[in-house]
Amino acid sequence: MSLRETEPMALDRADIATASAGDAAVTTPVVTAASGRRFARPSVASAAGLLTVALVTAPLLVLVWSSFSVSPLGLPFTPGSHLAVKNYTDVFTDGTLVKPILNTVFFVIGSLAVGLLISLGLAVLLERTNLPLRGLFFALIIAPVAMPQVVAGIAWGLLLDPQVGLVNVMARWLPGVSAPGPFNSGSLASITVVQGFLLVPFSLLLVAPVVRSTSGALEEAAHMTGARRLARLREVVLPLMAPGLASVLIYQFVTAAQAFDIPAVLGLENGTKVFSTSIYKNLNSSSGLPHYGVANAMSVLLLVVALIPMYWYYRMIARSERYAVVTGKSYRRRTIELPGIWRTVAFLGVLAYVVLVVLLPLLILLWMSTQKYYSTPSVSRLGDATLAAYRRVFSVSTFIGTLRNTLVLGAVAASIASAIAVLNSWLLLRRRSWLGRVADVFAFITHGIPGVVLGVSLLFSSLYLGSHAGIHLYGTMTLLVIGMVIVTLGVTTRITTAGIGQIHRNLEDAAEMCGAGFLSRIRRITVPLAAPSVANAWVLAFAYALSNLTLTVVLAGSGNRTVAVELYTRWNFGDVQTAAALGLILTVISVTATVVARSYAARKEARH
Amino acid sequence: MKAVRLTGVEKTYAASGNRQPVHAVRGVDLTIAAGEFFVLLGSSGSGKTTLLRCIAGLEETTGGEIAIGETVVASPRRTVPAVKRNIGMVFQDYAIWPHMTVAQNVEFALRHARSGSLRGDAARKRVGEVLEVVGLSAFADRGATYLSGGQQQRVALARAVVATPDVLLFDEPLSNLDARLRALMRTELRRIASELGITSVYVTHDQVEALVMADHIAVMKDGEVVQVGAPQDIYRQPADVFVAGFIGEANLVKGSVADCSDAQADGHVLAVDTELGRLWAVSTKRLTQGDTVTLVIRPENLHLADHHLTGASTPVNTVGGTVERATFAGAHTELVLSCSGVRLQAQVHAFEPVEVGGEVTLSFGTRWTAAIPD
Amino acid sequence: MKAVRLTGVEKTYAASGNRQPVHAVRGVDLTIAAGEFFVLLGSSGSGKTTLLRCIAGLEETTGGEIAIGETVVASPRRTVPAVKRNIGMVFQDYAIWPHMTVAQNVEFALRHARSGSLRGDAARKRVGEVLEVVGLSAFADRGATYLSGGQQQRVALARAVVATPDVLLFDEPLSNLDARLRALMRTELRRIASELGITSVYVTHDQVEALVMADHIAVMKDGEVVQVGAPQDIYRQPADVFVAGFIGEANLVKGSVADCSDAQADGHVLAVDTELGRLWAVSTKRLTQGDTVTLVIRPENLHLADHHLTGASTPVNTVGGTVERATFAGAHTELVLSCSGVRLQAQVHAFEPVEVGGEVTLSFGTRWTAAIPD
Amino acid sequence: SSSSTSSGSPGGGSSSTGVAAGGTLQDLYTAAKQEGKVVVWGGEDPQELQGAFAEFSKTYPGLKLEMTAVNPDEQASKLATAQAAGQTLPDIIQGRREFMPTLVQAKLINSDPGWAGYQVPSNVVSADGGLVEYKSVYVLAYNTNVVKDTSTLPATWDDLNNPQWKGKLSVDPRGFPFNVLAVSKGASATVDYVKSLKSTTSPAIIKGSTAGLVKLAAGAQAVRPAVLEDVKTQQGKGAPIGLKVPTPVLVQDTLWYLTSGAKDKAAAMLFAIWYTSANGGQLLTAKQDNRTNQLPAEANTGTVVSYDTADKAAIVASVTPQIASVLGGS
Ligand SMILES: Nc1ncnc2c1ncn2[C@@H]1O[C@H](COP(=O)(O)OP(=O)(O)OP(=O)(O)O)[C@@H](O)[C@H]1O
Ligand SMILES: Nc1ncnc2c1ncn2[C@@H]1O[C@H](COP(=O)(O)OP(=O)(O)OP(=O)(O)O)[C@@H](O)[C@H]1O
Ligand SMILES: [Mg+2]
Ligand SMILES: [Mg+2]
Repeated sequence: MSLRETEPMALDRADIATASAGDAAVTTPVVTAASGRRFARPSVASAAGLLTVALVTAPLLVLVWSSFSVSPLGLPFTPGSHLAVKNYTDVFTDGTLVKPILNTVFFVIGSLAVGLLISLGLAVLLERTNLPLRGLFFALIIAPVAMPQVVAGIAWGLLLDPQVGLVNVMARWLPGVSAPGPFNSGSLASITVVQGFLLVPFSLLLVAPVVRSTSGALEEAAHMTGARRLARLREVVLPLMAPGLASVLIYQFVTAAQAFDIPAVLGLENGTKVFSTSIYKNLNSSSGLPHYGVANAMSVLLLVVALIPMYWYYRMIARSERYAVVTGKSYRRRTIELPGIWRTVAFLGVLAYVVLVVLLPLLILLWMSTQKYYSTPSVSRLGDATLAAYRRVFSVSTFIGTLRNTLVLGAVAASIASAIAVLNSWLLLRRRSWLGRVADVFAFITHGIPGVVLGVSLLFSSLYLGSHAGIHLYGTMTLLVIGMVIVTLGVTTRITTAGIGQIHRNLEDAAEMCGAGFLSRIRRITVPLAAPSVANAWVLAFAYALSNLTLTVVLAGSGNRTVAVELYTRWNFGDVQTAAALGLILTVISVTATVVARSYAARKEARH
Repeated sequence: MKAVRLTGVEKTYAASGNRQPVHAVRGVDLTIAAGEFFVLLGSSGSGKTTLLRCIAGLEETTGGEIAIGETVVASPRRTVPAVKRNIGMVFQDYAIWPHMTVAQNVEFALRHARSGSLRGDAARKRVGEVLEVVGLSAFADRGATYLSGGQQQRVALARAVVATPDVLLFDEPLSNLDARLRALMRTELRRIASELGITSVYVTHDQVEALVMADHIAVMKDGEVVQVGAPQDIYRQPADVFVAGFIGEANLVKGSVADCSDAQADGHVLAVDTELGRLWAVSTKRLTQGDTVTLVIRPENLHLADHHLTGASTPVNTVGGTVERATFAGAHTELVLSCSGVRLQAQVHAFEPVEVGGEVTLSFGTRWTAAIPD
Repeated sequence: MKAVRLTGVEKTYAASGNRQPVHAVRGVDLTIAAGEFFVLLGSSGSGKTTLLRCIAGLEETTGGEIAIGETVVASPRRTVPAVKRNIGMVFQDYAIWPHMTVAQNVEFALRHARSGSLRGDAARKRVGEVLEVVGLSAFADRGATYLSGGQQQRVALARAVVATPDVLLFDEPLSNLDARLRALMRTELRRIASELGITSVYVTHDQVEALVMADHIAVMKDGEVVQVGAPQDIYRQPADVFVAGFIGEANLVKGSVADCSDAQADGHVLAVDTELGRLWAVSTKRLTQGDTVTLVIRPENLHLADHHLTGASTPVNTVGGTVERATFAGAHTELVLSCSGVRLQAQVHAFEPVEVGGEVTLSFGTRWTAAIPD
Repeated sequence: SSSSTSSGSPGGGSSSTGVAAGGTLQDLYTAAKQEGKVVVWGGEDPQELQGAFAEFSKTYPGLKLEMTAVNPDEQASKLATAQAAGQTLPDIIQGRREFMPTLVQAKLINSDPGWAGYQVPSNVVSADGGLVEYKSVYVLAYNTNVVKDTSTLPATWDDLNNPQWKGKLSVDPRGFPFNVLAVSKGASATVDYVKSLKSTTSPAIIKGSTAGLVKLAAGAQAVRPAVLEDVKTQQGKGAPIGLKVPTPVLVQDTLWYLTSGAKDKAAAMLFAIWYTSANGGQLLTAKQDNRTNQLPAEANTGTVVSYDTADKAAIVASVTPQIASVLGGS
């Protein structure tokens, strides 16, 4: 009897082995541990991983240490300080925290819902339909990434003020609506929605690739079964995008949980407090001395809460990569042809969003910067517009130096962060070493530490280094660069990991077989191929470094003034006009950088 | 089980950016009989997938008409969307939904079937039956990603047929599998399609796959159908040099007609003068003296002269040559020979004693030598 | 051009998570002679790629020793990293860098060559030469993505050989190409490898590819080498049932030895009693009466009885049977026959007049029937 | 920006290393030149401080200024932070009295640098060792478009607690100026007052003088307590803001303090003395920021309340967090 009959089974078994081999080989990161599999140990990448860990560990240690430190002055490291859990018991027994925590829950869930739903909708419209002007809309929608959050908060406060807010004034043109309101800038609902808006640009950047790369074939397969639109969406499309969306969700969950600027600028006015503003309260105590211990204990707790979904997040991305493998290579992106009327409706919807959410705050800034004192925008005041603030800005001899500092800070920090991110991603994806995963987690952790707290921790670290190791960083550009690198590592690593994950490993192996050393491979092969995502990472880090006020203000000394600090100072000394002008200048610089980098990235993408 | 009729089907992808419009399908007329297994064969970029997707309704035609049974599903006036056509489709990369089990994949299709959705026990029973047919009963509850390529392909098939579609479409379903599995699945797919009796349209660029599986083959080139016919007809009497070369290995020898007989069982017998001397061949058309033709001589029909030719009722061609290369290929040996300066390929049985550099005489039957008019 | 010697090479992927450790390569001993074309053949997951990557230095061995020429490149004590081994490699998906032109791809390899980097005019000249060899001179300045699969493969080859490596490795380089291009590139690759005279190790799961290209083949299974030999030897005298089935189509018939001759040119001639009656076969080993064996009868060696068997010096086996199915496959017709209840596959020339349901007598030569002791 | 109060008090006696216990300013200058520089943490607009230093250098050339901008209410924390981390401290800082007890206790501040030995007017020298840089008078700023009838404006701070201002008042969450009011009113009475004010008027809590005045000018609120000089600055730009000085007149001082281990003590003292002298820095600040260390004419409307003694400063220090927590600020 021929053995032929029994062969199918044998084959299937062999085949299953391949399926899993495929999984292991392509699926990459996170899942498989895998021993130091390669010897040509590229020490540069390991160094980057170690550097990441070190960069994050320093402020993290200070944070945790001081959360247990109790001292008469409320400061860690002072004579008379000792370790105790008092700060934590203080937090847990502080009844006034209940309301802020409940507010935070609402705020986080609400702003995530607003931010992610809008991003998802926009992503679908911009990536998958025949909507006109998609490219322009995309650039405009992500532009606010570059606006300092505090500035955005002030602009929104002025837009939504119940008495004189422009939005309210316009809303009152409708019959039956009268002052105050209808919107109240300080209400929990308002800060939630505004925070949601502020989450959109970055969410869109993260969601767009998910929406773009969901396999067309898998959707078409659902078409062919005769399933209706809703069933397809619910049972096929959304579950397929789930891992990708979940990772965005968790990332932005952390963003929202520690978001400080909007609740502080808008919420305080109405007495609406959230957890992060409560942390801030302890840092800027009215007794004049900060309660670092308590603030840090609260930050640690916040971090722990943020870390829980991170665990889930890592499992999720591991799984999503497995999904990605299955979708295969030859997919065609299905463009959803919107029927005429819906195309118009969608177009008007996106246009309205852009005008209301993107352009209005910018217009408010422009208005503030051209009026000697602020009044609600009106035609009658248009005649009083003056460019004096801009003249003033550029006439100050030190401004060019400050601007240069800022640009250098942005460029250097973005470059270093992107470089480390590329190496970290490489460690994670190619070496699959524990170091890669640890570095990835650490890079993410910085995202979970509220900016102020991180700033203070960094400050302590630098001062400590100064007094104990003779490395004087406080007040230098170097410290600011380090700070910005730390806060942007999480974002950049996410982006480069996604980008490098799409480059087949063989392309690097091929270079290795050509005798190219590790750095040559990274420089000549990996980075050029991942150029779009590296460019994205760079520009985000750049915009972030430019627009970040919290860290710059905390870490600024006389030697490292930046435009953001200048802005803060001008504002503090009542020079609203100049502060607004500076805010606008920062935004314009960042938007320009974003547009240039994205069009460069798009060109690259078109090429291969 | 319905027939599919295509009349002048066109599909042009509009120009975009600095890219010219692409005429992916140009005026295709085809009639696919109810219940048959029809293969679209063509090289990469010839428009096979596009045509198949037009039938599926995943792509909108830009001209012509497609009818399934009596229903016109695509015409300039009206297009029935894919979800409303009762068609099953198997994709090249299987397109199994990774977040469902095998059974759920199949059941999804059943639940949304155009022919009326089945649920509950009835659905479970039907899913069980179909998984039985494709031999996956044991895997019903396994996550769809934990399957081998061949198994995934069978899930895709089960999903496509579970709701008893009128037509079943395949887009290179086997091209991601390795050689042996491919051979196996070929037979499997064909068996299941026959058992179910569904009209099937199957896209491939592998000519052996086409020959082995098809009732009829349409050979496509640059968006057009260049020949339609049964496998043997296409193999033996290719319509042109392109088809001849595409459907199998072929030695092409040019020549001019010296004489042409009346039609016989195999067509017209020709005497053709070539570089190899006068050769005999058959042609479907009557040709006149002086016409230039290309002779198609398949390597497996070139025999070493002492070989006994069964069934050769017509004159036998013989040419002498030198063996330039002999490559053992298992089931046969591939020879490259030089005959009067013309390089010929031959496939001979591995036990034939051939020596590289040796002189041999080759013979090949008239019936097996097709003449294609230029 | 150096020899490659593997001694007891092991590669175990460490356990991770809830996953067992994988013993991908288990104690492989191989000697690959300088300048030869050596093929690693095995099914999916058999460890071919892993072994190849160990030779390349892309994977660290967990045991055993690899030497290239006189140099030990991998051993428990010392490992030479890939960038330091002078090895060229061609990948399954070509791995052409899409952001460079054809010439830049090749030049990159030259620039980093271990044998001393070349730059400027000298480099340009060398790149030109190599592109000439692979027939891509006209495409030097084309972006690497604007090439067809076959062309990309040739770029990959040019890149791998430009720095005159000691050894050239191929990992299923043709599996992404379509059938016709595959056949073409097979010859091309082999020609170029011969011309350059580089020791080559070639991984494939396609047995025809292996048979056609190899000087020697190592058949792998579950991380072990089960047989090494010249193509004909492996095809004719497979070491076991697995190899028999893997290296080509095979009818396997069990039986017990009734008689065994002394060694002759083809080995020992046996008389074997099977369900098909007494058959004659050859064996490399001497067997004694009563030993159970499996006979390997290749479909292409089964002939319709009136067929003349050239070179059949030993007794001829004949069996009667009924044709169950006949499938036209172009170069031949595939028959499925039922002989005394045993199902046999045969490949006959397409001009053989067979009818489904007809009775036929099949004959096959002793020399072509291998007996494998169980 | 923000700030401060009150009247001087006699300076203390002794001195510390390096600088003689007394002498002329020329002596101090001679010692300062040895030091070469002065390190300042100022709450000033850095540009203006630079301008002031340039002016200073006309009289006392050859010194260098190293300056960091630190708000007065952040001085204490930053100083403590820097000290905790072992960083070199500045020579001189700008601060307010309510923060000093802790800093003095922590030996960060020199509570008796020996101003008297250098003929500093006693009304400029504070009991806790500071030199009064400027006095801020709290006024009630109002939007002139919203409040048409100025007679409705409160004459006293108590009158502010009136339903008339419901939804029309904004206050700073950090508690001023009511913390100064506690000096005359008593701590618990003041806290009760703020509680009542909050429920009567539901004020908008806007942190920072700039943000508060911007919104006031825009008409978002009608009235807001603010320091006189900030209001004047806004008026200078043409903003529709008027001011009223309710009684009692609440005054807050902002002072220069020498740090304990000041490395450039002579230079620091010289600069502080120059800055607070009527014919030195005061000329400049009066012009630039409408502020000096003398009470302005607007303070003549009634009793002046300030916290120039340790006891009063302690009241302010203890009441501030209570008020802040009522208002929900930090
Ligand atoms: N969405 C599209 N837009 C523009 N051109 C397209 C599109 N899809 C396919 N084409 C073009 O249409 C032609 C036919 O493509 P099609 O995919 O139908 O070929 P195919 O025969 O299926 O090839 P393959 O064997 O490679 O799958 C090609 O030239 C291709 O580039
Ligand atoms: N990085 C890895 N980690 C763990 N196991 C692996 C890894 N790479 C391969 N394997 C396992 O090693 C075994 C051999 O894999 P390998 O890729 O060498 O097979 P192959 O013969 O090349 O198969 P194919 O023909 O599918 O390419 C498989 O069981 C596979 O699952
Ligand atoms: Mg196709
Ligand atoms: Mg492999």
